[in-house]
This record gives sequence, C-alpha cells and structure tokens, in this order.
Amino acid sequence: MSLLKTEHIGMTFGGLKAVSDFSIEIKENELVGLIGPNGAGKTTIFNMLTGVYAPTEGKVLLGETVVNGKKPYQIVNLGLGRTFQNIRLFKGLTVLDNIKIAFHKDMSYTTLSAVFRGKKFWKEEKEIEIKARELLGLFNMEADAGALSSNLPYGKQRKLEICRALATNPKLLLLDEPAAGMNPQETKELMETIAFIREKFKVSILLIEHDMSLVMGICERIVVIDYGRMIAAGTPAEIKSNEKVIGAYLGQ
Amino acid sequence: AGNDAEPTTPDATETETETEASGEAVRLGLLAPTSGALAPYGQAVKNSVELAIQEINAAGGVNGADVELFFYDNEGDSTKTVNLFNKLVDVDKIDALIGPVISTTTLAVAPIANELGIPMISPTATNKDVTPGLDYVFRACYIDPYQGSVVAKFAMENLEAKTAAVFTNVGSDYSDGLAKAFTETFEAGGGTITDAEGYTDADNDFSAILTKVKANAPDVIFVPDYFNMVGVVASQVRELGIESVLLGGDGWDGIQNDFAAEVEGYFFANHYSTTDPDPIVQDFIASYEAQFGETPNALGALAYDATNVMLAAIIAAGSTDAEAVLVALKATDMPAVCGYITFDENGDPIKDISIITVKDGKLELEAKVSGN
Amino acid sequence: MLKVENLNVYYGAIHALKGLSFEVNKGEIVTLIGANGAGKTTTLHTVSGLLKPTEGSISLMDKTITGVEAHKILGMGMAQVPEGRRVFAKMTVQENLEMGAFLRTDKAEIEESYENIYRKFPRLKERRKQLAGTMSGGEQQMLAMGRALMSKPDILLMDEPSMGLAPILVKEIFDTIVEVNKQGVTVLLVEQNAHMALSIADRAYVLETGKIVLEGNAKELLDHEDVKKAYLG
Amino acid sequence: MAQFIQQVINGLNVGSIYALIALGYTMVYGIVKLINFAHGDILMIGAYFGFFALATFNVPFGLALVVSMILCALVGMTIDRLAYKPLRNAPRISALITALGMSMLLQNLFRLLFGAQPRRMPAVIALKRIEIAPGIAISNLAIITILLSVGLMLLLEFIVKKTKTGKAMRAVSEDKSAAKLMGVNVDKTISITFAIGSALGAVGGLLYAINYYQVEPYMGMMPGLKAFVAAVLGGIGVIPGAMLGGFVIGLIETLTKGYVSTTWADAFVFGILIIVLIFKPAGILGKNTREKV
Amino acid sequence: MDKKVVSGYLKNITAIMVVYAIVFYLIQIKVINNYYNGILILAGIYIIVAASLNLATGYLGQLALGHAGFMAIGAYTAALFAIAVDLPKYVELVAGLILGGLMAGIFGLIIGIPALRLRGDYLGIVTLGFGEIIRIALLNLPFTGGAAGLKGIPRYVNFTEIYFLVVVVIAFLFAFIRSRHGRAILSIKEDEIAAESVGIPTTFYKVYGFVVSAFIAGVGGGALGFYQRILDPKKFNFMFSVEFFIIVVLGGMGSITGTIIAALALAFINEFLYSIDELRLVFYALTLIILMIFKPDGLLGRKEFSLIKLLNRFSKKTKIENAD
Ligand SMILES: Nc1ncnc2c1ncn2[C@@H]1O[C@H](COP(=O)(O)OP(=O)(O)OP(=O)(O)O)[C@@H](O)[C@H]1O
Ligand SMILES: Nc1ncnc2c1ncn2[C@@H]1O[C@H](COP(=O)(O)OP(=O)(O)OP(=O)(O)O)[C@@H](O)[C@H]1O
Ligand SMILES: [Mg+2]
Ligand SMILES: [Mg+2]
Repeated sequence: MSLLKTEHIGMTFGGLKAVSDFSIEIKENELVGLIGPNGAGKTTIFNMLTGVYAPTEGKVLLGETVVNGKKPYQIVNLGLGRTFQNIRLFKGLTVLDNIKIAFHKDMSYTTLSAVFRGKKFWKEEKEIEIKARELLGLFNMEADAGALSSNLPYGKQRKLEICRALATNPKLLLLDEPAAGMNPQETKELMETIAFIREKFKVSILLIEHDMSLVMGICERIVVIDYGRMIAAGTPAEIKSNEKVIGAYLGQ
Repeated sequence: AGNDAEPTTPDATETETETEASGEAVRLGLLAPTSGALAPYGQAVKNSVELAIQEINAAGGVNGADVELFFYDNEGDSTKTVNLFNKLVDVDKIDALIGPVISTTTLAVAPIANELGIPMISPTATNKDVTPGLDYVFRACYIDPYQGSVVAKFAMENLEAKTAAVFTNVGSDYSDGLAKAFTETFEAGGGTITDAEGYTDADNDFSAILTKVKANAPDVIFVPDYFNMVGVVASQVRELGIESVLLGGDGWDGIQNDFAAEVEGYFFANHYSTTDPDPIVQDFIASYEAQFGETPNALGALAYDATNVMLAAIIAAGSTDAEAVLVALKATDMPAVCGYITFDENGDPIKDISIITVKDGKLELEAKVSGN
Repeated sequence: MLKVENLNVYYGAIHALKGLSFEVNKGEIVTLIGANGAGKTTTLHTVSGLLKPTEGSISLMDKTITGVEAHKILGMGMAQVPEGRRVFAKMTVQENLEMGAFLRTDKAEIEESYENIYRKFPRLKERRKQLAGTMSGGEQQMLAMGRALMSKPDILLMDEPSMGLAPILVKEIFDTIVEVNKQGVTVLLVEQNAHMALSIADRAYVLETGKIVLEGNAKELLDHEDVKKAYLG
Repeated sequence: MAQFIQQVINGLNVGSIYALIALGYTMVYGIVKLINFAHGDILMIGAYFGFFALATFNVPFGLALVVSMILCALVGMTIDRLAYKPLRNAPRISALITALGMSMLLQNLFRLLFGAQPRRMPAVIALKRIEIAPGIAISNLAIITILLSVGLMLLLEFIVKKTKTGKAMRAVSEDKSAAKLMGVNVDKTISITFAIGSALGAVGGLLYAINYYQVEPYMGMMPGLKAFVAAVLGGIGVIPGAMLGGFVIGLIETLTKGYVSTTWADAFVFGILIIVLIFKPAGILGKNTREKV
Repeated sequence: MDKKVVSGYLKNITAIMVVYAIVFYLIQIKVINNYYNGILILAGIYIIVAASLNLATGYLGQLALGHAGFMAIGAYTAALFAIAVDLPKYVELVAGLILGGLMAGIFGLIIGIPALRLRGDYLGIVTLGFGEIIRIALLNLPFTGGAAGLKGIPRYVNFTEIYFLVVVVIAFLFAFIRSRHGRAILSIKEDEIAAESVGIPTTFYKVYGFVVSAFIAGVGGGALGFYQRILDPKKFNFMFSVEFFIIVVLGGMGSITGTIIAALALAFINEFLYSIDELRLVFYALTLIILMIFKPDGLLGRKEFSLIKLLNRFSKKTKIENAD
C-alpha cells in the first residue's frame, strides 16, 4: 500500500514555477532519496507535502486522504514527520521538552485534568517522560536531556530534530539535508542512525541530501529533479550513470 | 516579613515651617495631581494651600500650634488617591484633608473619609454627587448643574440668545455636568440647541465640528472645559471666522494669560474676579504673585479658601477633634476670596457667582449672580 | 599575512578557544578542519572582529587588529563568507552584491566585478531581482560567496562555503576558490568537506575543542592516520 | 458638498502632521526594529526648542525650525547611545520597555524643568485663510504643513532607497553582523537613523505646536500614539506607508467627527486599523513576506 | 501520584497558609495599617493581571498591549452585576469575578481570532487599539456612569479575598503551564512553524492562551472594582496596560514568580518614591531604564523562584550548624 502519493503537484511563486508536474509514490518501509541542483524545488516539495505551502496544482494523498489545504499539524497527525533544512528546534527549551512537545497529539488529558492534576494527567505525563527518554537513549543523548537545545553542538541538534520528528510517530519521515554541516565521519554515523531508525520504527524515509556518499549509500530509490521537474528516477546505480543527472547535478 | 518599623515619615511636606511651635502640630493632608495632564490645575491648588498655611503659621499658627502640610501627587488617578489617602491617615496621621482636585478622585475618597471621620474640603470637585449623604465632606466650589444653568440664564437674559451649540469634553465629568445643566436650562427657557458635540482630552483639532457648527451659526457656543482646551477651541473658532459668542464655566479661568485675544468679548462663570477690589481678593493675589510669580487662577483661589475655611473651623473648634471640627465647619460663616461663604446641608457652599468677560485682554466682572 | 597568537575566547563561561595560534602566509590557501563545535566559526568571527578575544593577538599584514571593530577590518582587505550565508533576505540579489562593494568607490571596476560574479554564478544573474531570502539554500550560498568577492579582498575567510551545495557546484566552488587564490587572494577556509579542502589547500590546521592539535602540509595530512579516521570517514 | 470638501481639507491638515511624526517612527522602526515610544516626546522636545527659539530669542521661523531639528537630532542620538545601544542584543521587548521608560523620563524631566503649565506658542506665521471656493478655505499654515510633510517624505525615501547611507541602514536592519562584515559602521548608521528620525520629529513637533498654539510636557503622547498607528496602518517600516497612514488616519478622524460621532472618533480610527490589518496583515503598503521554510 | 509530589503539595499549602496567617495577624494588630494593607491588595491585583499578561507575552510570545481593556471589561461586568443583584457577599463576589472573567474572555476570543493571525508588533498595535476602543466605549455607553465613573460598587475585596484569589490564579497558571497545553503554548513562542510540524494546532493554542489570559485579566479587573468601589474609565488607558507590561518584563518573561516579585517590588518602590515628590516619576523612569540595561532578561529571566527549595537549603544549613 502506498503511504504517500502525489499527483502532478506544482507550486508557483509569483511568476516563478518552482515545482511542476511532480508525481511520486512512496510505499511502506522504503528509503527514497530526492536530489537535484540547488533551487530545483526539493524543499518546496517537502513544504507542499507537509502543508506549509498549499500546492497550486495537483493532489497530495496520504494513504487514502487528500491533504491539500490541510494544516501542517493535521498532516502530522496523519503520520508525516519532517526536519528542516535550517534547523528549527525550540531553542529556549530543554532537549527533553523539545521531545515532549512532539508527543502532544498522543495525549488527551484536558485543561481541567491538568489544572487539578488528575489521574489521567499523571499517567500520561509519566508515559511520555519514559518514552521521551527512551527515544533520546536510542540516539545516545540521554545525558543531554536537561540541556538547553540551543547549547548543543550542531550535529546533535540535527539528531535532536530527527528525534523530535520521530516522537510524532510518523509512518513517513522527511529529512531535509540531514548531513549538512557534518564532516564525513559524522555523516557515516548518521547513515547508521538512519538505517537504525528505519528498522526500529518501521518508517519510510524520504530524504533530500547533497552528500552523495550518504544518498548512494543508503537510498534504495532516488528521484532527481531539476527546475522543478522530475528528470530521472531509479536505483543509485542507475542514477549515478544517468547522463542527464551527471550533466545537471553530479558533474564529472 | 515583619513591617513593624514604621517607615520614617517621608519628608513630603512642602511647608516652610520655621521653628516647631509649642503645641501638637495641626496636620493637614493635601491630594492634588501635579504630574500628568492635570498638573497645571494641581499645581495651582498646591501653591495656594501652601500659601494659606504659611500665612497662618506666620500669624502664630492654629490654636498655638503650627500647621504642617502633607502633600502627595495623586496623578488624578482614583486608585492612587485612595492609597495615598490611606497613607495620609495611617502614616502621616492627618487631622483633616484638603482635596482632591478633580471629581472622580474626590468621589473615590469621600466615602472613606466619611467612614474614618476625617473632615475634608475639596476645593474644586464640582460633581453634584460628591457631598450628599456624607457628613464629613465639604467643598469650596459651586456644583456643576448650578454653574451650567446660571450661564444658560445669562445667555438668554443678558445676551438674548435663541440658539446655542454645546461642546462637551466627554472624558471629563465636569464638562459633562455643566453641559447637561446648560442644555436643560436653555431648552426649558425656549432656546434651541443646534449642535451637541463631544470630544476628548486627546483632541485638539476641532475644525471638523466647527465646520459643522459654522453652517448652523448659533448665537452662542457653550464650551465648559478647562482653559487649555478652550484656548484651542477659541483659536479655531476665530480662524474659521465663526461669529457666535463663546461661553464657559470656571474652568476658563487662566485663559487670559495665553489666549486673551482669542476669547475677547466672550463670557464665563467664575468664582472670583481678579479685578474685584475687595482687599481679601487683592491681598491674596498680591501674596500669590509675590511668591509664585504669576496671577492665581480660580482653582488656586478656591484652594486658598478651602484651606482657610478648614483652619478657621479648627480654630473655632479649639482642637483637631473631628466631631468638634465638623460642627465648626457646618457653622462656617466667613468672607473668602471667592465670596462670602456658608454651607448648605450637604456641605456645598452658598455664595455668589461672577460672570466674567474678557475686554482688551483683561478679565472684567460683567455681572454678579447671587447664590441659590 | 594573517597571524594569530594565543587566542582565547569565551562565550560567557564557555571557553571556546583555548590559546589558539596559527598563521596564513600571503598567497596561500590554508584550511581549518575540525569536528562540530571545535571552534572554527568562533575563530573566524574573532579574526574578523565580530567577537572580542579575552587574550591573544591578531595581526593582519603586520598591523595589529586585535579589538579593531569588524567594519574597519573589511577596509583593511579582509572579507568573510559567513557560516549560514547571512545574506540580506529583504534585499534583492543585485542589492546584496552592491552591499559587498559597500566600501568601494571605483565605479567602473565595480561593474566589472558584477560581470565576473554573474559569469561564475549564472543562476544569480537570472535572479538578480529576486529577494535573497526567497532563494534556495544553495543559491544563497552562491550569493554569499559573490558578495564577499565584491569587496575585492586580499584575504578571504570562508566558513563552510560548500555546505548545502549540489555536488556539481561543490566542485565549482572549490575551483573558484583556487581561481581566486591564483588571482592573488589569500584564503583561509573552514570546511567539513575535509577531503576537498585538503586537496586544494597548501597547509592545514586541525582544531579540536578550541585547540590546534595538528598542523602541516595539506597533502600530507590527507594521508595522516588520525585525520583519516576522524575527518575523512 | 462644500462642507464635505472642507472636512477633507481639515483631515488632510491633521493627517499631514500625523504623517510627519509617523515618518520618524517608521524610519527608526524600519531600521532598528524598535517601537520608539519616546518618539512622541522627541516631538515635544522639538516643540519646546522651537518655542524657546521663537518666543525667547525671537529668531525667524526658518532658523527656529533648523535649530530645533539639529538639537533634536542630537537628543535622539544621545538617547540611542545611552539607553538603546546597551540593549542591541537584548530581547526586543526589553528595549521596548526602555523606550517607554525614556518616554516617561522625558515628559517628567520637562515638567520639572519648565513647569506643567502649557505655554502659548507665538503666532509666527501670520495666519491667512485662502478661500478656494465659497465655503471652502484652507489656511496657509495647513498648506505649509502638507507640503513640508510630502517633501520630507520624498527626501527620506530618496535617502533610504538611493544613498549609500540608506543602503547601510537597510543592511543594518536585516543583519547587524553581516552588515559589519560588509564594512558598515553599525553604530554610526543607527545614530544617523535616530538623528534623522528625531529631526523629523522636531519638524512635526514645531508644526503641531503652531497648529495647536501651545507647548506642554505631555503634548507628545497622543500624537505620538496616533502617528504610530498611522505608521502601522501604512505598513510599518515603509516610508510612503507612513505618509499614507497619516493622511488616512487624519481623514477618518475628521470625517468621523464631522459626520458620525465626535466622541467615538478614536474608536473608529482604531477600529478601522484593526479591520485593515485583518485583511492586510502588514499594513496598506507593507509586503507580507513569509518566512522561507 | 508519588510521595514526593504529595509532600511537595503539603509543603506548598503549608507555606501559603503560614504566610497568610502571619500577614493576617499583622493586619489585626495594626502593624500593617490600612495604607500598607491597601498597597498589598493592589499589588495582589497587579500580580493577577501581570501574571495573565505573562501567559500571553512571556509564554505565548505575543505582544499584548491592551490588557487594561480586558481588565476594564471584567471590572465593569462584575461591578454592574453586583450592583444589580442582591445575594450573599461571597456568592456575589465569586459570581461577579467569574462573570467578569467570562466577558473578558469572550472579548479576548472576538479580538483574538482575527488578531492572532498577525505577528509581533502588529498584534501589539491591534491589542492596543482594542484597549482604547474599550476605554472610549466605557466613556460613552449609557450604563457605565460615563466620565464620572461607576459608583456604588460593594467593597468585597480585602486582604483575605485577594490573597486567596492570587493563590488560585498562580496555582492555576503553574499547573496550566506545566502540562501538555502549557508546553504547546511555549512551543509556539519558540518556533511556530516547528510547533506546527510536530502536531501542535498552533492557531487553537494561540487563541486559547490569549483567551485564558483575557479571562484572568478580567478577574483581576473585577477584583479592582470590588476593592475600589468606584470605576473610572480614564484609569484603563494605554499607560495602565503598560504598567503590567513593565512588571512582566521586569520580573522576567516566562517567570510567574518573577512577576510576583516584580509586582510587589514595584508597588513598594512606587510608594517609597513619594518621599521625593517632584522627582518621583523621573526616578521611576530612570530606575526602569537602568534595570533594563543591566538586567535585560528581567529579574528572574525564565527561572522560577522556589520557596521550598530555598527552605530546603536553609534547613540543611541549619541542620549542619546544629550538628556542631
Ligand atoms: N517563498 C518563495 N518565494 C519565491 N521564490 C521561492 C520561494 N521559495 C522558494 N523559491 C524559489 O523556488 C525555487 C526552489 O526552491 P527550493 O528551496 O525548493 O530549492 P531546493 O531544491 O530545496 O534547493 P537547495 O538544495 O539549494 O536547498 C528556488 O529557485 C527558490 O528561489
Ligand atoms: N553564541 C554562543 N554562545 C555560547 N556558546 C557558543 C556560541 N557559539 C558557539 N558556542 C560554543 O562554542 C564552541 C565552538 O563553536 P563554533 O561555532 O566555533 O564551532 P565550529 O567549529 O564552527 O562548529 P560547526 O562545525 O558546527 O560549525 C561550541 O562548543 C559551541 O557550542
Ligand atoms: Mg532546500
Ligand atoms: Mg561553524
């Protein structure tokens, strides 16, 4: 069954056609790469999928639901999580609180219960405290739970953002340049992390990345766009040798 | 957090008392706005009260004791006024209160003063609800409805006005009270109100409403507000070439300083006239000018009277005992700057009202209407 | 050309640079590599006057510039491509480049510089009227680079100029660096892409938690065991 | 009809003064991102300087205007140095509170120095009413005010858009460190901004005082607030917007007073502001640039 | 609920009751006279309104400059209700406060839904404008007493009432903020886009936070009327809103205890400054500027002051001292 399906979506900014006629389908447990030159429209595609922008053309389907025009938080509730090209953490909050916020939709106690500290409040708060710490543990970040997230080094901030996205319990995770600003060693660790997430959480992943070692190393399938249009799709090996892709993106 | 240490009485007193007199000093409180938009009025009141106290102290004090003044700036805010009144009572232990200046703050304090049995005279709170039912509360000025209707009568009888426009500062209950009374009396006397316009303290462009009024050309325009505002209105009236005669209340007093030309030939009701030859008036003006370098306005004169009335009552009572002072206050019967003063059953003064006109840039007594 | 001695920098209580010393000779490309949070950006910010060191000295062409304000340093011939691009989002591409030439007065040559930049990055030319803030990440990176070059610096500091760029552009950027260098601009380069950086640089310093732990010829470091393990993956 | 046109003229006159003050507001806001609540009080200071020049030293109007502008520019720069500069990197709201504190300080300082009594502004410009049609007249002062505000707006727009200083201002407004890296002297640029903004405030203050005859320590509060509203209505940070906003507010106010209700006029002004912002969240001329994600 | 939590509650309740008992006793024996009592009551009202503003500004991150307007709505609603009905004191008090809060909350909703789409300073100006509209309406509407003010409100608020009202409001805010709802509100201040991307319905929480804030401000306004017995529309002007803003920033945006400390400190500083009369407001303004320059994040920043922690530390110390 497909988790995500887009039908000829497009996005226009003023006179600029940033994305056009883009169709993709992602199934359960897939790891897909989205690559393309700078300004090709990759981030814009992510923004359309997550409801940050409403596509000016076409349809986005999550499972059976058409999500065009839905608010980002509603789309999250349908099982889509994401990270941002420019890291967007809750900078003034602790690492743990960053994660806890992402559990919001899994909790249901009311304001009344919160104010009177009812049974449900304690139960749910305890649950997410445990879950959040577990999640941090998986990323070897338990020790940082109490730290202010803005004080983390860059690499850990990226990890925390992924971790936070996972806390929303997505079926499909979108990662926008997760390896940007990491050195090759750190990138290697990140690849392991991604592989691990996929196993552990049974999520599909769609990622944008310019670091070819990562893309070619872990993606099963790669989609290439240029000037907002898909120019190639296939396995890493196929893409590597695709003339068009070499010309527009990879270079010699 | 213990609060047992009484804070040292702040040196808020402005009196230039010389040496301590023999007896227990008489402690007078004063609340007036000396900052914010109302500061000009509060300042005049404060000056006059200080002057009155100085004179009495120089003449040997009250019942052999000096009078000490405790003053606080209440910013014209009711909340602060109540607080500061509590401070005057609890910390400064005042025997009597002069003030507050404007009606809203006076309305806030009056019931509390009455409960605590602190005699008070507001020099200038003209709202009719200030005194009724409150034994300990007096005032030195006449009330809004009275003033408003006197001006209306003057307009109809002396100026033979048939039509009038009324401008109300809706943010000021003083203005509102006068306007209502004027309107009532004027209409009852067969006159027509052509325009009833409101504005607020924040306004100073009246061209919009004046343009309308000009079209109706009423005989008189009643502008019951304080002189700053009236000056602006009058200037624009002249600018637009409107011929109607402007009328006002005691708030106009002081207008001759800055806007003499603009209000030339207009009339207003006032508590006193600086041209009044009565020595009590001229002495007051002389000593005020000597001390503060300017001519006192009506608010000052009222504050001066209020202080003297209160101190006279304390002298008559022979002590600061509130009950005794109250009895003496009720029996007040003395000459004052703003006319001979006695109190009615509410504690409102019964006295003359002067209609003043501006001639050649100077205030002149046009008519004197006797008290109710 | 640039000489840094015993630099100590604090962010409040955090001791970010601990007695850092290095130098860049005229005409060289020197690269600074190190893990996240090692202090590379801090170093560049301190050198360019955005941060004040608590201790140490910096001299540019034998003139001490320690404590000199950042805006004066550009006039002394040092420009920077800052980390995270820092383009002026509400100005157009063209205006951003104009800002790069803020201190220049040679009108005719400025025109020439525009042409040079636009030749190097045709995408910028295409979008010269677009607001910089709406450009894609990579486009902004190109703009930041072009903007720094507009000041015609003698020495150019670059903080991760290849971050977020497509592979084809990465190569181009490095080519540009080499080209600029050939034209006589000294370069101090901070990079995560250690492999590329080392392969174009003359010399390199390895930074770890605010200290230089290794320095030497760039090509030699490329084969250094520790460097390989830690930074080349 | 004549009355209506007269009301529109009245509105433009009031509006032009708001516009003048709003220009300074918008300028400082656009560049320093600070709602400079003390701007209204700079207006008051400008009026006092003008008053002393005119009433005490009897200098001609033009000179009084220039002197007042220069002195206000200095005051503005000093305030920036002492009170706002230390807060450049602090949360913006702290700077806002400082500005409010500064406003209170200036008002009360001037009350202490020169007393609470309003002072009559000498009538420096012999008031003439020019009848343009039966029942429609405009005063020479109104013409001067309107022309001056439009002229200064154009000058300001030119400075910000076309000059090097202007470019530096825009760069500083976006990213101070990046501007420094371009060789822009940030402190100087901000000083200049305050100087220009305050000088404009001085012009506004002097004209305001002449139009309404008096100076007093609290005179800056209400026009300051209205001008701020005007700046926001037009799109804060946008120079022509401030001008437009000023005129719109002036017109709404006057027409409401003339035809609807005098007492509710300010409520109308604010009501319309709210409605405009709901449909144009960045003001009439402001661009609602969304953050790129 | 584990033991630690329960003992924490007990300690808090004990501390609250002990403080109350002490102050109450001091009032009884007149060590705290009417004057100080009045200041305490006003400080209490300031705490309530400033804390509510802190929710909107410190936690939700919205610049709200019209809280005096919500206060006014609450104040007039509560007062008119109490004047109209004739019920036992506490029934009237509680019902009046709740009604005042509800009415303010309704207005918060009406203004909040459109206004909260605006960002930062634009929201500030809209709330400011709203506050002014309310003030003008109060001056002009037929049932408010106009400029002369609304008289004849019963005096229902004294130290005891205000003290427990403050306790309830503060306890509510603490509990609210330290829950999933509070975290959602905090996340909006930090980064709205990110918040939305992890499943927070940001619009809902913005409006919700704003309405709760308006509600509490309304309650505070109601209390003011019941203390003062007269309401003057002029009181609820822009500068009044600013006073609360100053308290919030001075105490620390996002610190409730900071708000409490700042409100109390300002109340007493203000009174103390009466001793320098003329210079008072100049000094007040200078104090404000200097405080901001040296403590731009406010007294407590985002931290909270904990009496229990302090007491714990203290008791440990004394134990050690007693040991030797
Ligand atoms: N809000 C916007 N307004 C105008 N143009 C925009 C906007 N957002 C993006 N664009 C343009 O759309 C195109 C696609 O941008 P996008 O950010 O999707 O690129 P990208 O593929 O993610 O590039 P990169 O790899 O450099 O991040 C770019 O040319 C960009 O300038
Ligand atoms: N503004 C700041 N406040 C406090 N600490 C900071 C600040 N900026 C940087 N640091 C800390 O200083 C150290 C050095 O940071 P710096 O940004 O110089 O590292 P870097 O080598 O450039 O890392 P990266 O590769 O992630 O860019 C890090 O520990 C970082 O957390
Ligand atoms: Mg992108
Ligand atoms: Mg860095």
